[in-house]
Amino acid sequence: MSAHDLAVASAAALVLAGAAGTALARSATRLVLSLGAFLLGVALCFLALGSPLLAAAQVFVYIGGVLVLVLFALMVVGRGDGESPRVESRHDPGAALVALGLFVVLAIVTPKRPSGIAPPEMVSPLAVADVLLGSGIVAFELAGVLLLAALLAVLVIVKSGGER
Amino acid sequence: MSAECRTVVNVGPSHPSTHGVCRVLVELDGEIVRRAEPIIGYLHRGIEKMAENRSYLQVVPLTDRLDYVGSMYANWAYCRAVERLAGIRVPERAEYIRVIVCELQRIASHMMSIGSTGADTGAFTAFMYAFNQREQVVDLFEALSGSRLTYNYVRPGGVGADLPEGWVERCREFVAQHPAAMMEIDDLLFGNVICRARTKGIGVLTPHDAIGWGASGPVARGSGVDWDLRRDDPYSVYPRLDFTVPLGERGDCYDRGRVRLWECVESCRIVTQALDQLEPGPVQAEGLPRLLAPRPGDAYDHIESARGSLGVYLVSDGSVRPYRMHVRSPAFANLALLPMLAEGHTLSDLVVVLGSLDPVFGEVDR
Amino acid sequence: MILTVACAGAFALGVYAVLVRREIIGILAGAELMLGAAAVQLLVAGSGEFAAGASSFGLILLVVAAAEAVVGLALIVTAYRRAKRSRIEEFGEVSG
Amino acid sequence: MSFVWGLLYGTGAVILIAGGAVVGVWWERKVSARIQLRLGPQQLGPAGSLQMLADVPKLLFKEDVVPASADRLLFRYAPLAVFAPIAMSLAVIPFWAGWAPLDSAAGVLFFLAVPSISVLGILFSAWGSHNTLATLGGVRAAAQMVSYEVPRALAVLSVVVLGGSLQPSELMDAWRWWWIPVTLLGFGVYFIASIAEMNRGPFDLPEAESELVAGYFADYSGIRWAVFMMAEYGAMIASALFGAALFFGGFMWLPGVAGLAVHIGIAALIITAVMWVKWTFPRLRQDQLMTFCWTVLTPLALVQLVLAVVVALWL
Repeated sequence: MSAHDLAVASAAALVLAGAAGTALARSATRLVLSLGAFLLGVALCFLALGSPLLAAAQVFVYIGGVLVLVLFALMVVGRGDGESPRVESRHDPGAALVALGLFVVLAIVTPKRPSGIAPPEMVSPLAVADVLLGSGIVAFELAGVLLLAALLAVLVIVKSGGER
Repeated sequence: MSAECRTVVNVGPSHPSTHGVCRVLVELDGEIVRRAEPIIGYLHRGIEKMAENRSYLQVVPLTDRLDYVGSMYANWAYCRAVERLAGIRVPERAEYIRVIVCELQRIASHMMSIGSTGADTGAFTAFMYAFNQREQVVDLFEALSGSRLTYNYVRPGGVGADLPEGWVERCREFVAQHPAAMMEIDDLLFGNVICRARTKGIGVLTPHDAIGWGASGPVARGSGVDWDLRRDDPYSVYPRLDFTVPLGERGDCYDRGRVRLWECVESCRIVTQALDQLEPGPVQAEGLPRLLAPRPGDAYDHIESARGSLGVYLVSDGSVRPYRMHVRSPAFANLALLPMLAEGHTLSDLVVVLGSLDPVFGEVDR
Repeated sequence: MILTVACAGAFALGVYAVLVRREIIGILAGAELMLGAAAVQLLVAGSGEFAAGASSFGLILLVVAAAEAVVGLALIVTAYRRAKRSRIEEFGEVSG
Repeated sequence: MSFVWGLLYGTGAVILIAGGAVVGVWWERKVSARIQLRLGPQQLGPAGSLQMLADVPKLLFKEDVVPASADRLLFRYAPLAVFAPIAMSLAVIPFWAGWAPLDSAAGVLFFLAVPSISVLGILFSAWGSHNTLATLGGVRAAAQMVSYEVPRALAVLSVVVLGGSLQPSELMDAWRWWWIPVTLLGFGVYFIASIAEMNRGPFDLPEAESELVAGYFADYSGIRWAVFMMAEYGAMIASALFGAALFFGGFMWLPGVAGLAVHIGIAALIITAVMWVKWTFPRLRQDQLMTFCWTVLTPLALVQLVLAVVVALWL
């Protein structure tokens, strides 16, 4: 088992453990910690798959941004009694069955890469830029429009909430 | 909105910006103060009651502990009440010395207030500059009375001791450099764009409210209420001295701070004139008995302290101890404005508003 | 191989969280799980000659997911400020 | 092998930050004293330079108090979560021609991304303290640090546009002296936004001592408090070194060790300026802070970016 395999395995373990914690945790604290572990695991996966750009972006946007906002929202929503807010679940065998089935199907049908091959080539940010500004220009622009729409949506939501 | 999410925060009793031991119970909606209620009494020592068990002279050190940032004022207000009660005439030199020390005290007290405006907004350097000036005044007082905070200097019938040798020159030196230092602090603090943004339009007190709530001193004058006991109910030798009463326009924290600043400059003018007019002579009324026992009756007298109209009411039953003493504390009346002024501002502004009211809790709680 | 299985697991757990969570933040976290797992799987599938394309599309996925999360959080906080509740079934009663 | 190298690097970074914090605290005390008509420490060693030798053991031996109602897990490890990302961010700073400890293809992005994890640590400590003032400080920190990342990233991006690479070593190879006037505005934005990112005055609202006592670390004492302080000085050192390299060329002026000395010298000047600002300006209010970020700093950063793009295209 090479160092690369070890890195991939630990990233996968982090992803799985984080996901399990996020889905099952009872206290908001543990939920956020697990979500953080999951997001960090995803970033490590990106790194192991040869895309440091995507890994850094993942850390920047998710851990530094989205996760902070989740914590922020929890602090706003959960304060008052001061306790770490509970995040209740209504566990349901049907839902568990659906999820399990989905897992089996996904694990079978999704394309895999044979393990044990050499670490992939690093994808340089320049190559990504070529794709984004070349054949992917439409998607790139659409993403920009989407971000703008999201920004406006948030402003509208917050403003309409403030007036009442 | 019925279901606002409010957070209750205790600012104090032990908190860096309460300027003593006060607790402000604050209800916050996010950062916005919805209600701020000062809870006082943490420094209550029963000074008014203690005064009933001491001779008239022994009460003077108690009055030191009222406004511990400006002990001279409480000394003087109390002594004036005693003198009125017992019909004592104070020698002229003593009156001049009283005016000089009290104007110096105004500078010292305002330096504390202006410095803490800096500290409250996070500009600790302005605090240091202000305290540099305050220390020089305190040094002068130390040479005069032997102590740096509670002077016990103004006594019924005069002052505790004559000016020591060389004191007048030191005092002149101080008042000569002080206005320039004030300009520097003004530039450093109120000239700063962030400080202006933090104090302008914050905690606006209308002249109507200022009068209605019994505000006095720089707090009232910051709102443009032209009221100064030194001019409007002249006492001591103030009628012989030329000075102006600085006024604010908008009644916000900025104006209150600026009024204090200009009062310091005016105080320098007063001290210079008083030093010029100072004649040799006795500093204690002659023939005063060790134990004063005024005829039964009551007396009230007030002076303009650094915080406003400071009054002392005394009742005598003919014995050697006051039957009753009551202090009309300007800081107490000014502090009552806090809930009104802070509401709707942020938590950071609450601290600035509290600082601009310049409460001293020794005097508020008594 | 390992990554694919882990991603499938994370995705399924995300679906489960969305189905059973009652707190909106929990549901949002579940959606994040699905998106993250999908992004990793995208990179796994697109290795080799498509690597740059996969990375680019992963970046766009990241942007979309972040926008989704931010709008969701804004909704949560606003709804909470308005109604002081954050559990999903309580929103049936809110009007306007 | 890379594992050993990583361990070595990590130890080096911690030692560098700890040493830098010790020197930095002494220097800050001297600088602030000069600004405030004081003398500062002067008893221990020449000009009080050994004062920190007395202060460090004091911090180490202080009782490590954990409030009874605190979330122990979060409270205990939050300082590390604040410190570790900042130590990691030192890895991509180019100290030498063609060399940075971790010369990643996305190194510049790494430097912007990794320290933002420390916001999480701040939020954890605020939440874990179970203290209203700390929570307020944490909320302020979150809003502030997420916002100021935007102009900071944009400012750095203008240098990246000129250099055409996200890799620190390549970027420094491409560096030319005339970038300084072109990116001067960007440096201003970077400087201000970095001060906000490291929570120092006039942007120290999360720990504003006049209203929040000490904000998110109000309940900390001893070594855990010291870790927070080290994180603050670490952030200052990292930002200054990175800014000195990107905006002022760092080691490019002289070859070899002399170049490194120039790099550190420029960084020291930047750190001194940060202290100067802190001890001169009052603190902003939360709404003013956000308004300043979005209506002044971000547009300025965008102007700088456009300028850099125009220059890069014109070349």
